[in-house]
Amino acid sequence: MRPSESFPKVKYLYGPVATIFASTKTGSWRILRPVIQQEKCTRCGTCAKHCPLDVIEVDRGNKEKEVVIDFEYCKGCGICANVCPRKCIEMVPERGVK
Amino acid sequence: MIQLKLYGLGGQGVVTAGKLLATAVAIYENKYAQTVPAYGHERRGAPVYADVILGEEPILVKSFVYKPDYVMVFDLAVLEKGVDVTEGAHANTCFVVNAHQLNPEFPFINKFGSVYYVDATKIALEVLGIDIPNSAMLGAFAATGVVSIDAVCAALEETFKGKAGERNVEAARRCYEAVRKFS
Amino acid sequence: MDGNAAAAEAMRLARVQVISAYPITPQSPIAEKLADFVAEGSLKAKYVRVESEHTAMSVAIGAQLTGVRACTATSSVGLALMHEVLGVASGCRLPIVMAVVNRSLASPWSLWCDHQDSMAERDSGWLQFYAEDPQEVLDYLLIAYRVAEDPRVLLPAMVCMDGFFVSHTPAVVLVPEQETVDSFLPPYNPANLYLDPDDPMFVNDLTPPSDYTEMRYQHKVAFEEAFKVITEVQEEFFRLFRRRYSFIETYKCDDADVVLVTLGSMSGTAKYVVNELRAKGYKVGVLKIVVFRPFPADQIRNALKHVPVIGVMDRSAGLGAEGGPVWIEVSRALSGLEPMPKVAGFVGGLGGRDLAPHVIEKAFRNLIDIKEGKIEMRQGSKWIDVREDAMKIREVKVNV
Amino acid sequence: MYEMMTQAKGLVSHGISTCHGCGLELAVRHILSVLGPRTIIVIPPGCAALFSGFGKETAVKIAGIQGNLENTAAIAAGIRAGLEMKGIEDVTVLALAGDGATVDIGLQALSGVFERGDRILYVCYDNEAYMNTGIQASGSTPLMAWTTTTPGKKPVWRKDMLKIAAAHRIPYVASASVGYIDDLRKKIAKAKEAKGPAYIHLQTPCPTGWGFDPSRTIELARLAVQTRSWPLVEIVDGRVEITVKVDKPRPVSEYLSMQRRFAHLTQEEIDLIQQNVNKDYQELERMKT
Repeated sequence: MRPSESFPKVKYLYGPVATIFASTKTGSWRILRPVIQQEKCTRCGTCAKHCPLDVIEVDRGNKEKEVVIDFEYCKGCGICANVCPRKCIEMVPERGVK
Repeated sequence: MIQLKLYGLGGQGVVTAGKLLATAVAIYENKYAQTVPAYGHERRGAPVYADVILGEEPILVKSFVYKPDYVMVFDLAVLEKGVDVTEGAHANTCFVVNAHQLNPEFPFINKFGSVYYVDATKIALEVLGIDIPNSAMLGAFAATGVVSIDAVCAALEETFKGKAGERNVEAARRCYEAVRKFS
Repeated sequence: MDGNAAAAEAMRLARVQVISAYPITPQSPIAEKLADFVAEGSLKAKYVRVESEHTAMSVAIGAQLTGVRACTATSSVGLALMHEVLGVASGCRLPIVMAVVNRSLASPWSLWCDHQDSMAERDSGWLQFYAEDPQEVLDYLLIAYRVAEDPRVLLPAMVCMDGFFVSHTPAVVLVPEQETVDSFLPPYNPANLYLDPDDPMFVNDLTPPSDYTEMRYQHKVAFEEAFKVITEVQEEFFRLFRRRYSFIETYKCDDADVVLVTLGSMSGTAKYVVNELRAKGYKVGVLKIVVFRPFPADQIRNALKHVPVIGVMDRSAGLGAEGGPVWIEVSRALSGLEPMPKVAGFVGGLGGRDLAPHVIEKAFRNLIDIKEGKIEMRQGSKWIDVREDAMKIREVKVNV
Repeated sequence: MYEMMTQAKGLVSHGISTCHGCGLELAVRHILSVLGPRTIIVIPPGCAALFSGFGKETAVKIAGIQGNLENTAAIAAGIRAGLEMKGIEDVTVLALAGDGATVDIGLQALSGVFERGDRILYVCYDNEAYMNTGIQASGSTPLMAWTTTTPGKKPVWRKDMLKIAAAHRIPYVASASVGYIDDLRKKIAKAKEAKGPAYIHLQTPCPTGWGFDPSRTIELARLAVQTRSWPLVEIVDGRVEITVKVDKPRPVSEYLSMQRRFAHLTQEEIDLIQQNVNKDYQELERMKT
């Protein structure tokens, strides 16, 4: 028997518990913004693999598809720029960039 | 309410004797019994004691014994170790002592009630092959009439089981026969 | 069967599934016996041989959260070591049931009985029962499981027994049939917090000030609910097992003008002394507190409202307080009564010192003297059995 | 149970209040992506507690509990015992604790789990100090590192947790690094299958505590390995393997000089650290089968 089958549902839980899966909009923390030179990028995926927030979308090997970063969450730490083997990500000041 | 104090040395089964006696009375005579063991850091050879209370009615008291009606001495060596086995004894207190013979100098002679003695060590060695006189001493105690020898033997059989039970019963019965009243 | 054996037997009857216990005198026989039950197959449980009491309680918490009945047992400094995690068990509302064999706290080191260990945990959010003898140990443990697991309560419970005086004192114990126990105590069915990959939640995360008070309030309400639930469960226990229990037990209190309030094994001795004193014409009685958490203030007030002089025997020192903890709570429960009874406190039986009949009698004599106007009642708890040379027991040679 | 207030690619939500460039944050995503949803996680207070959540909200999609600082292993053992009694075999019990909660206050409970053979996967994320409380030294803080409680420098060696774990003869022990993600993922996958306790000691550089630019977390983690300061090894049933071989090590000074916590080091001290790194690596090669 799976434990959940034995658990009756109750409307209110007592004691400390989190039941909502949520996130903090960490994009507002950003001072520097990663800008990708899409033409130079080989879509190797190194940046996505090392992004602490997992917010870089790369279709590996597919040059047709642009690399996309979710700026709602990107903190602008710059790890992606640092690990990029071809150095095609640049960190630019957040303000003044659209 | 009958109160008992058992004195002996660590390793002689004093605490076990208290439990056996309580079992004999409570289970096999349908009366009430209680033993509060006094545990401590004591190890083999150190003086130990156990307190037993027996009664016709439920025993309310949950404490040690201060005025024993019966005192069992498993080993007279406790006297040399500074234990006063007569503490709290009164005019009718009966002593049951493991001794080959009694010395009139012993503190329990002629000052209280009656004194019974038996060489329980010798019997234990002969029957059990070990110097643990507790079963034998319980047999001797049955001679006082407080508990029947049959109840003691039943408790011994239950506790030790099988061959060991039989031998302990034999030690108890031999002691029961051999015990003498000092006069 | 002694108190320890009765505790192990109760846990087997409750079909506990995870046992995490660490040996400590005088609790060790419980840990040993449960290990035996598991080894011989008479109890289907996982025995986790932990390396400390802190871990014992932590394992119980983890296990209970998966939806099984967990149990442990401890004593003295072991209970103190658990202190931090006792709050986790109760705060997470996990109905873990634990046997506590009362033993003094260090220092001084002592192997023997008093109530300072469990009294130190009286505000840890656990239910507390105090047993007078091995039968009560077994019965209260079964009752504790039912109460603790009731969805209206969801609190962990300690069943406390006096070290040696109950834990190691054999007495005849009626062991109920497994079938009857099964009908009294159905399988554990966690309805509140749990850990289930198929139905995940995150338990015990950081809680902001905006919610903390409310969670404590829920906890407080659970204790209030426990009054109702304990009464119901005791009633059902009586129906099935024919032994009646209540929050308190009164002994010859009806016509008494002097009553001593007790806890645990001293209650029996106090009853014995009551009989002796009654034979001499004194109208005395005993009120034993069975459930200390939740504290049965109403029941105590009702039972004692007609009694002019009341004594409370604390088996803990209540250091720095006006008196012992039980005295403080009983005094509070009785305050406001008209006429206001005199409530005298006593401290005794510490570190294994026997609360012998003559000590209890001394307390009663003191109360009778107060009743008869021979002495004034002193505020705070009186140390009833302290040696006269208390301040001089360690004398060293000093060069003057 | 979880009410989904946000979308996430994996089991961890994308916005977590960890510091910029947090090595731990990257590690948690990879660990949980390897282990999958049938995992129960135990997290003590500390940086990783940011994943436990706050109030009603959590940042992981799996079942979890935040324990106390010292009982991560013990709670995990209890969960395993409970699952066992319920006949549930396919769930990984993951303990995720920092170096303070592991090598200091939690060592006793962890040692108990190792000795008993409880089947849990214990990952110590080592950022080499109590970072959540503000960079106080732990038993895993390296020799001569600055922390707020070792204002000059830490005068004593760190505990060798790998050897401590291995001395318990548990089936799986490994070191890992966020600089070597593939190696880490392989080790997590192996540890998941271990028949008893598995221990992974994972270095997660901390820009805040170590004093380096957040963009260089991976660079620094790799440098730790390439200078042989943080060898990547695996000890399976007592057999030692070096999983990332470093044949031409770079000087330790390269690794140290990138971190403010070592800024005060003299050449002599750097030499001492280098000598020790050499000695430790030689010993490791000797142990290798």
